[in-house]
Amino acid sequence: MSVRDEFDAWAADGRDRGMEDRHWHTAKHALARMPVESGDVILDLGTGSGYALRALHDTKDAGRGYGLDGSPEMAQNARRYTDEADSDDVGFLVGDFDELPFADDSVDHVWSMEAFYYAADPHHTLEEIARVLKPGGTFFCAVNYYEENTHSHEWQEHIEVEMTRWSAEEYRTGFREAGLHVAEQDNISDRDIDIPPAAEFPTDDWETREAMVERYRTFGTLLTVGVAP
Amino acid sequence: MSVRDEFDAWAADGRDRGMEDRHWHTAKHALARMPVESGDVILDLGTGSGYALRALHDTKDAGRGYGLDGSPEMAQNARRYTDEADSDDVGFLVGDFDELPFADDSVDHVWSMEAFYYAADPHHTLEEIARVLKPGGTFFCAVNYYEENTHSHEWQEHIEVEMTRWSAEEYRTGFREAGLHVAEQDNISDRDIDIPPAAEFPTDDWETREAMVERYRTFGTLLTVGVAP
Amino acid sequence: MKESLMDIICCPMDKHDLDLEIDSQDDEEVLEGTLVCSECGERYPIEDGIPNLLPPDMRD
Amino acid sequence: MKESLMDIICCPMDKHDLDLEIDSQDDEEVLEGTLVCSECGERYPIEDGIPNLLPPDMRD
Ligand SMILES: Nc1ncnc2c1ncn2[C@@H]1O[C@H](CSCC[C@H](N)C(=O)O)[C@@H](O)[C@H]1O
Ligand SMILES: Nc1ncnc2c1ncn2[C@@H]1O[C@H](CSCC[C@H](N)C(=O)O)[C@@H](O)[C@H]1O
Repeated sequence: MSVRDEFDAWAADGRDRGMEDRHWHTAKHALARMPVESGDVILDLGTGSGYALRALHDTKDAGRGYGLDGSPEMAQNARRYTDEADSDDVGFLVGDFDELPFADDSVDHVWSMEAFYYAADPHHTLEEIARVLKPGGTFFCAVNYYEENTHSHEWQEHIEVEMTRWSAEEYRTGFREAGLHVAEQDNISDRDIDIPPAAEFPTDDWETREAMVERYRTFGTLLTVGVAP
Repeated sequence: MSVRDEFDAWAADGRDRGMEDRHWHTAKHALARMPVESGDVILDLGTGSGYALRALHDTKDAGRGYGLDGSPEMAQNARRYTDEADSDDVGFLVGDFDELPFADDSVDHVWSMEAFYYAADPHHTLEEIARVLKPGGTFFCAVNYYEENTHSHEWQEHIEVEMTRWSAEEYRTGFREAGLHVAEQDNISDRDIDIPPAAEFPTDDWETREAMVERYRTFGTLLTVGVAP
Repeated sequence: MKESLMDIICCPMDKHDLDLEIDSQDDEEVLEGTLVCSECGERYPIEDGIPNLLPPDMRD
Repeated sequence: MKESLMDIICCPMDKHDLDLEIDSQDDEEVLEGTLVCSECGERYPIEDGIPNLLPPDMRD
């Protein structure tokens, strides 16, 4: 199945808002770290519901923010959720990670949450990101699906788009090969997720409380920050 | 009073270890984010007891680590705390932030915790850091004394060395003026400090519990990460 | 889409500038139209205010 | 100090290379000695294994 078919279906049944709710637990911490100055141009790769752009606009006075998504339904939803006040500066477009429709050195910061690993050719996507970033621009790449997070490994079984499962080190190496400096890497703990008391395990999703704690509190979201030289 | 006189006195009465204990609460989170690869050369500016270098050596297999301090007593103590196993790779030297005794492009990462603002000329110190960093090298600058943290303002009264109190934005601007890209900025919450129940306030140090919460949990440590182009 | 987007978008294939053909717009935005690559001539649709800049072989 | 430090240190004043004069050492480290700037001739002491590379006017 194509990215478009898969994620148009997700958008149609409301999973865009569900992801926003869950991803916000850790995305908010990563977004807060971005060195965005007033007026900066932001690109959100795999924007989903578009929440990251609205947050950067509201909290950091980002200038123009563009959300790219391979699913037209996602982009339509994101546009609808963006109210008049924000829509002056926040826009959405349909496109693919592999061939970014942005000019060289045109973007101050690139954000991507739980989306990068769907790229058909992630090394090429990193080169594209390095190309569109201005010198000194950052790429904040946040993922929950990665090698060290063993609890995420089975996710591939539930989705037909092929996913890339890099380790933290492979992210650093991949960034550097594409010409980005690596500025930081971190596991951002999800402290907002509700973890039931031990007596309630096993739950539908978790065998043991320890496993759930490891998934959310210890592994959380892997953030890698790259900087264009 | 000179940096040397002031901090030799601190080292002599054991305040180096006291700072290590308190600063570790937030320093450990910032250190964990550093993109250190096996064998990297690390410079710790204002090393105090030297704990940061020992931690990077133990956890990230850093290569050689050098702790610079303006106080000979601090450097002596740091050397003594560093046991045989580490001392192969961790060394200390006496020097000043304003005139770094390191060659151009010789260091992979610079770390500094609660020390940068003692620089007599912080802008020049940033230029020196940009000079000694290899391309792509990072400067992790962590401070508890800064403009937004109003609870820290009075600290200058207790110390005769002049302190620079920049805001978060002044840190970003200062880094950029010195030729460093700014990759991230964050307030790292101190979640380890023990905050007594409301009934115990006022304490010796804190009028209200709210003020103490704001100081440690909300403001915490300001981390600014710069990258050499 | 806002016309200001034209400053930074380009043809996904050859990264050349795009020309904008407007079919309908309101006060704020282009609602329907076409983006045409000034180099390769490839045409990218704008539908319901959203430009579709997928590479042509991924479009349908 | 380890001799390997010589790879990266320099004179704090003019950033030129330093020459190492050893007065005492053990298997691992130089314990007492002097670092001499190859350009300006400024002399920096090594005491108890720790080089003092403060600019000369801050040394005492
Ligand atoms: N190759 C590709 N090109 C463009 N978008 C893609 C893509 N592969 C996946 N996506 C998009 O990436 C999104 C992943 S879901 C994550 C959505 C959002 N960032 C959030 O945090 O909730 C989906 O909307 C999907 O359509
Ligand atoms: N101008 C300067 N040059 C070099 N070292 C300096 C300096 N000004 C202050 N220092 C050193 O910076 C240290 C600040 S205290 C912080 C120590 C340690 N980083 C920690 O986190 O606990 C002291 O050891 C002091 O001697």
